[in-house]
Amino acid sequence: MDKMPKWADVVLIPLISLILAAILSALVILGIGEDPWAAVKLMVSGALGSTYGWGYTLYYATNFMFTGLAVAVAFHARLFNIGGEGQAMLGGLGVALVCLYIPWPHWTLALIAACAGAALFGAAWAAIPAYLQARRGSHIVITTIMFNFIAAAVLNYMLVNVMRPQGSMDPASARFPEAVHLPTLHEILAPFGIGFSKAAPANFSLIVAVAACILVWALIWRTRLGYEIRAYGHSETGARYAGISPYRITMIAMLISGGLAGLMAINNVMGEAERLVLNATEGAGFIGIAVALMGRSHPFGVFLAAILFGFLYQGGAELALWTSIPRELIVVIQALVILFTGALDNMVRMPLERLFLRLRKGREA
Amino acid sequence: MTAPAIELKGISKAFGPVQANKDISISVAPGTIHGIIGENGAGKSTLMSILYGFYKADAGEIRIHGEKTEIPDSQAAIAAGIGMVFQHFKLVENFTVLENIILGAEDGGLLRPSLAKARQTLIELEKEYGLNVDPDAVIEDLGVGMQQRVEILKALYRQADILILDEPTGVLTPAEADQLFRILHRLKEEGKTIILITHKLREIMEATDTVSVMRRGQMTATVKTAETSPEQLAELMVGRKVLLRVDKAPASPGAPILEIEGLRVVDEDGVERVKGIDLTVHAGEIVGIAGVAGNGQSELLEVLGGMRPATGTIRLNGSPLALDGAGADGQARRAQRIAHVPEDRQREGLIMEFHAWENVAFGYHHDPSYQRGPLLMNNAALRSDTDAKIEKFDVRPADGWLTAKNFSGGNQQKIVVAREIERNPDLLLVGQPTRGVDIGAIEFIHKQIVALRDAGKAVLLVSVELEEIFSLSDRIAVMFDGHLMGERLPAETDEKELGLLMAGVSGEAA
Amino acid sequence: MDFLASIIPVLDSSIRLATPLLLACLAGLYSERAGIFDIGLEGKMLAAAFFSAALAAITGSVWLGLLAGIAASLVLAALHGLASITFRGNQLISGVAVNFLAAGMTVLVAQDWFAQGGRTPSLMGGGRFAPIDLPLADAVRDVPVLGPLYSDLLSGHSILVYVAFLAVPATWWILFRTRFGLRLRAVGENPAAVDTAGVSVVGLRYAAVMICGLLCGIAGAYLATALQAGFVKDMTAGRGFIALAALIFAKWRPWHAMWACLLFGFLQAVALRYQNIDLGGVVIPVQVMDALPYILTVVILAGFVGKAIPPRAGGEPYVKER
Amino acid sequence: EPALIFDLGGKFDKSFNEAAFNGAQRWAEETGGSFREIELQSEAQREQALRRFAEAGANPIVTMGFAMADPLSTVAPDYPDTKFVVIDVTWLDAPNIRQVGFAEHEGSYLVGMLAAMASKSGTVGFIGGMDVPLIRHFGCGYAQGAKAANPDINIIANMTGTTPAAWNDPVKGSELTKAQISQGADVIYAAAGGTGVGVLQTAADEGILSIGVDSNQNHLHPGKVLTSMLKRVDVAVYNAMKAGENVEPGVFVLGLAEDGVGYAVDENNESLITDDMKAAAEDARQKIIDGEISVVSYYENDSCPVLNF
Ligand SMILES: Nc1ncnc2c1ncn2[C@@H]1O[C@H](COP(=O)(O)OP(=O)(O)OP(=O)(O)O)[C@@H](O)[C@H]1O
Ligand SMILES: Nc1ncnc2c1ncn2[C@@H]1O[C@H](COP(=O)(O)OP(=O)(O)OP(=O)(O)O)[C@@H](O)[C@H]1O
Ligand SMILES: [Mg+2]
Ligand SMILES: [Mg+2]
Repeated sequence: MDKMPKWADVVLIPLISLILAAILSALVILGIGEDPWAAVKLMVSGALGSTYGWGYTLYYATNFMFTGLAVAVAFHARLFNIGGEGQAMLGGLGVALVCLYIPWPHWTLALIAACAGAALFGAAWAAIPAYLQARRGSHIVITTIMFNFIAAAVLNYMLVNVMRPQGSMDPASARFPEAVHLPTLHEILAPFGIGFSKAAPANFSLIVAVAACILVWALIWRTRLGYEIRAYGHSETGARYAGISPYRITMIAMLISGGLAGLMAINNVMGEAERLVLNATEGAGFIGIAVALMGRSHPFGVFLAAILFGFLYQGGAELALWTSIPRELIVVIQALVILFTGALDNMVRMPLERLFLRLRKGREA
Repeated sequence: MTAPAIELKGISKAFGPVQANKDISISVAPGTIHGIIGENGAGKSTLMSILYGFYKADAGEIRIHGEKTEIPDSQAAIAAGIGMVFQHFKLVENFTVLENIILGAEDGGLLRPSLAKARQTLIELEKEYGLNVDPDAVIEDLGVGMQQRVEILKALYRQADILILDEPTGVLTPAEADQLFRILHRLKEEGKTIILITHKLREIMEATDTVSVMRRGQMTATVKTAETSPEQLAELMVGRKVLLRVDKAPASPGAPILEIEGLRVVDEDGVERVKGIDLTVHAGEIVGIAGVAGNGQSELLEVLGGMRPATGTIRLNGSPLALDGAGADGQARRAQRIAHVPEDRQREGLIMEFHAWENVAFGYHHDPSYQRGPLLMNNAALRSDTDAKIEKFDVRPADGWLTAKNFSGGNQQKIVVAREIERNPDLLLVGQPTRGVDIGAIEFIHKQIVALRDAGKAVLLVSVELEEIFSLSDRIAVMFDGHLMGERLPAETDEKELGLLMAGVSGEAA
Repeated sequence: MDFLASIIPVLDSSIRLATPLLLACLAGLYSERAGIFDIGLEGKMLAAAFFSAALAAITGSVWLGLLAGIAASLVLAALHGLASITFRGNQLISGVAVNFLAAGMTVLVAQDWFAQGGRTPSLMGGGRFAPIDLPLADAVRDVPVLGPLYSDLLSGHSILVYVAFLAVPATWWILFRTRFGLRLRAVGENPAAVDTAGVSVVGLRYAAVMICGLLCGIAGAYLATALQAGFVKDMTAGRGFIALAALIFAKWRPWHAMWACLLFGFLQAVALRYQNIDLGGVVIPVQVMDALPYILTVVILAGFVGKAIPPRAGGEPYVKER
Repeated sequence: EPALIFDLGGKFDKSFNEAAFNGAQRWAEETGGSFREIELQSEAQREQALRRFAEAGANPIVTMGFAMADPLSTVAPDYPDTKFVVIDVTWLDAPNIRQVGFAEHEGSYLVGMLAAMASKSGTVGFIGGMDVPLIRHFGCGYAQGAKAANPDINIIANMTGTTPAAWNDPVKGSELTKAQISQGADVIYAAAGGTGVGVLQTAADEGILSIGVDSNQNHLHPGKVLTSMLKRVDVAVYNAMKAGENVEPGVFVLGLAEDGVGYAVDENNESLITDDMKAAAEDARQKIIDGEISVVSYYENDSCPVLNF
């Protein structure tokens, strides 16, 4: 018998955890001598009050959907991929190579190739930790963290020594040609007569991200591979019994995970910056962890959580712009969300379970 | 009259929705050996763990030598003179015997004097009870019998005068078990009180003074051993008359289905578990493998089921099976018409978080009838198949949407057995088919296995329950230390002979 | 002699850079030996770095700074304990949260207190740990080989460096020669054994986690008040992770931890000093040197240097009742 | 309302960005006006900050550092009515950008002379921030000045790194300082933004002299900082804000003649700079302005006549 109904587990617990995180965040804002209510208002108006704000919110959300899905897919195989950051960096490299060194007649073709490049590079970066976990039992958490650092060094080397245009001082690649420019929401919506801020970076990648959510959902709950991934995630000995190769699933799940993280690059590198810069990922790989935790590793949950974090991110940027509250406030909020939804889960769950048990006993009596 | 050594009154304990102990009262006289029997999951271990302060009771009180005693933790239990040897040993594997013995009972902050004192005490205990172990051996290098001695020494070192042993003989050979009982009698003569949990009625009859029976979390009876019989105890245990024999016609073996030659298995740690065995199973025959747990039977079954690599030769219907690499996994075995009811349904046979209908495909998820296109699963087909199996095997509750963990052990096992037997395999591998299953389900499952045999299929059965081996098998092989000690026909042998074989005493010498 | 003169400054720098790694590594050793994995070393160090620098800047006393740093680290350690011991949460996730919390809070508080863009004012005089000269350092300097080794390499570090290196034998002694150590190791291997022996698993694990907090606190204070003169944002720069790597490399043993940290310190010292290293025509780019500790860790984890087996109960919350 | 975007080193780097802040602050105090500001945390934020301020109607928008060149070149055309000001960029082509560069090699030449004259060991050091032509430009001027004062001088040069993180890495600055000291340097010039804080600190700790950059850093360690190479970013920012929306676009390079660069003498370092030294430096200053001494710019052919990096 379950201790409590499924809806409580899926909806109630994250919700309560989120509320706790919000309360603590408000206390933090109070603590630094600011007005939480005013801060919230500023964040809401900055992130949701205009198509410009929405454009940024959705742009960030797109990043987080990719990295959140990446973490979620690995979670289903009980693999904790902390390497989204590095995989996304390498994805950026893949996108830049595709966009810079191949002449594309049209952005649609370029996008397909860039997706392939991003996913390939991201997956490749996940492949070594995956292999080491599957074959040598090296803890994937540590190896993926290490690979984040190594990815930063690789990107650094590529930008400084290889891709930096002659005479440029920035460690950044050349600007991508006009032909690979992805339509922004402004350009997509204009034909329908919907006005959308021209300056906001949300772009066609958002559609790719939503498609990725749907595909991942189908993968996990509708395909045979998803069945195997979930089975392996729940029980490794069970998988061995059923003839599901742990090696194969670990590799495939991590390659998909890395590929998804890498795909983020079509948004931030191809869609927004249109060149490759250092630290283009801006920690989105780590935020993916919080997004996946909040979303309970379900693509729909990831979608909602990504939008929430997109809002936090854009709202936080606005706060930093118009008040003296540093942008790090959102790092704190993020930390609290991870803490409450991820690590202190049981603090909420234990009393709730007792409550539901008591309710049931009462009903039975 | 002296006060009872232990008196429990109205003990209740729930694990979430599971009521493990319900209002249990029991009283144990000092200087006696008190047995507790009951089916799996009856709540025996829970009750003893409460007495030892490992769990906290929801209600009830404990009296030790007549005095009401609070036992909030094991510290308090130890102080009250209670020692316990758990069903699953609580030893630190990479510590030495000595370190394990002093853990929690050190004198002072520095180790050196404690270790010296323990070494001295150990020598004395060894003299007194013949419990010899090397104090400097590392636990993981010791056999289970030795490890159990360490557990007993741990209790004695803490000067326990009440000793609880939870299923101590499950992992012992009959000879080791005999020695254990000799030690227990010595302890009893010294005036110590002993509580012995076991499944084996014979041990109860031989060793105990009084015996209590538990069923479904409740204490159903306490009787003097001298005034009862095994039949009566069995009835008390399950609540109705038990027929332990299975009705079955004599076997009519056909062609050999499974032929094993020179099979060797080396496990992950590099230890050789199966040391070259030869065995043949014919069509229409059930071969049972008896043996104390940990003598290589599990590994044998896992090799056949494609769960681990091996060397040697295995032929199925005359053609060799791959024993390593690509063609040697569970998928390949299923394709070769080998079905496998694994020993541990919860860790292997089922995914506890999956719906019943998802579990019905488990292992057979590549089956074409469960597919829709090259990638997708045909969930609708799967669900209707599940409903059919639930009906045929009388799985309760009859709801395919429940997750596996929401079924009781017996019904979980029925799902696994239904899945495997309904495949109508050429060879059925069965490990511990009735472990933790209630008697009604046992009869049902046994019947299904026999029916498969009667349909001309080969069955290889591994069980640690000698009774089960006797009642199902057409031929019995005994495994000891990775070797097959010999084969017997059930009609031509008895528990005593098998017990010797299980202890490694070969047939000729016996 | 010439070689000595050129290598001593590099080794000297290795010792300085190894010190925070060593303190954090020993911190992790206590925690992980007790079965609590801790990828939040980084965050605890960072918080300690900030609060030690902040208090030292405000009060002018580095010792008060040190205490504040330790206190901050202890608070985060207690949080990790609460999540992973009391509420049996996922230790990795809790560690990630601690890292984020520290990264955000330090800057937030720094900005609130000092309004200098997330850093503290530079520390002066008594606000910093000064180097101390070992006895006779000047007298023996002219003794060949040993003289410079003693006076230039061993002498002249801040007190916290000596604390870190003394913590190595102390840790060894505590773990392998005391009752507390025995129990601590046992609880990381098989908590049920400790529990049934009548010792509190929760108490032991909290003790280990708090010792971890203490050592991380010293490590952070060292960074901000001895190695540098003040806090800057993200100043731990991945040292917590390298310490973790060193811990695995050392297979959770104190003496090995010291050598591992010295190796990583040496690698950092070399990478700091030389931009591109020219090895007979082959130029090793600085990025390779920067990434070397991480690459090395992966190689070690891959088992090419022998398999590292963590404490058996590590990472698993101790759950008696399902 | 004007806006100011700091580069990654941060507002309080005691050097480049702080100079800009001081200029803006002075403008705010004098006029009673207020300005928007943001410290960038990452490359990816540059464009967002530019656009956000432009959208919000800030004018002019003052930005710091060469890394703003690329984002500016895409954002500026989108906001033709907004004026942008960029420091350390001189190569863009847009009608609404004021680009201000400095003749850093000239100022560095003078502090190079002072360093060589103050050095007793005959070895002086240079620690750059991110290894880019701009910083080599600093180092090259410094080396030429040092050689001019003492042809036998030995010059050691190191760069902190190859990425913007090099602007803010005091630990590495400190280690490089120690390394240079062990090689005999007794005056070290730090052209490294926030990293320089570590250089100056360690130099002071180890009892040698250091030279600050951009802002006047003499006060950081009174009596231990020989001088600072002033780059009047503060003046440039002040002037831009004062001109407001009417700030004149175009390319401007400020050198010794315009007082755009120089060296600092105040009560903190008076005792360190002897009259002889001062006289020599002033003499050279005049000669550079008059064109009698020509300081070679690293940019001319991407190399330095007297120093190999
Ligand atoms: N869907 C999920 N939701 C929440 N936590 C998860 C999920 N999947 C995995 N985790 C947690 O992530 C952690 C890391 O998983 P991982 O499989 O890498 O570790 P592990 O299997 O415990 O370690 P090892 O592989 O060394 O045995 C685990 O502790 C697991 O509990
Ligand atoms: N730690 C626990 N958490 C939750 N449920 C438990 C726990 N321990 C036991 N149970 C449940 O309590 C019931 C009684 O279990 P217990 O182990 O006491 O049985 P037992 O009589 O010792 O059985 P066995 O003969 O298999 O040892 C079972 O349903 C079991 O699943
Ligand atoms: Mg795993
Ligand atoms: Mg039991």
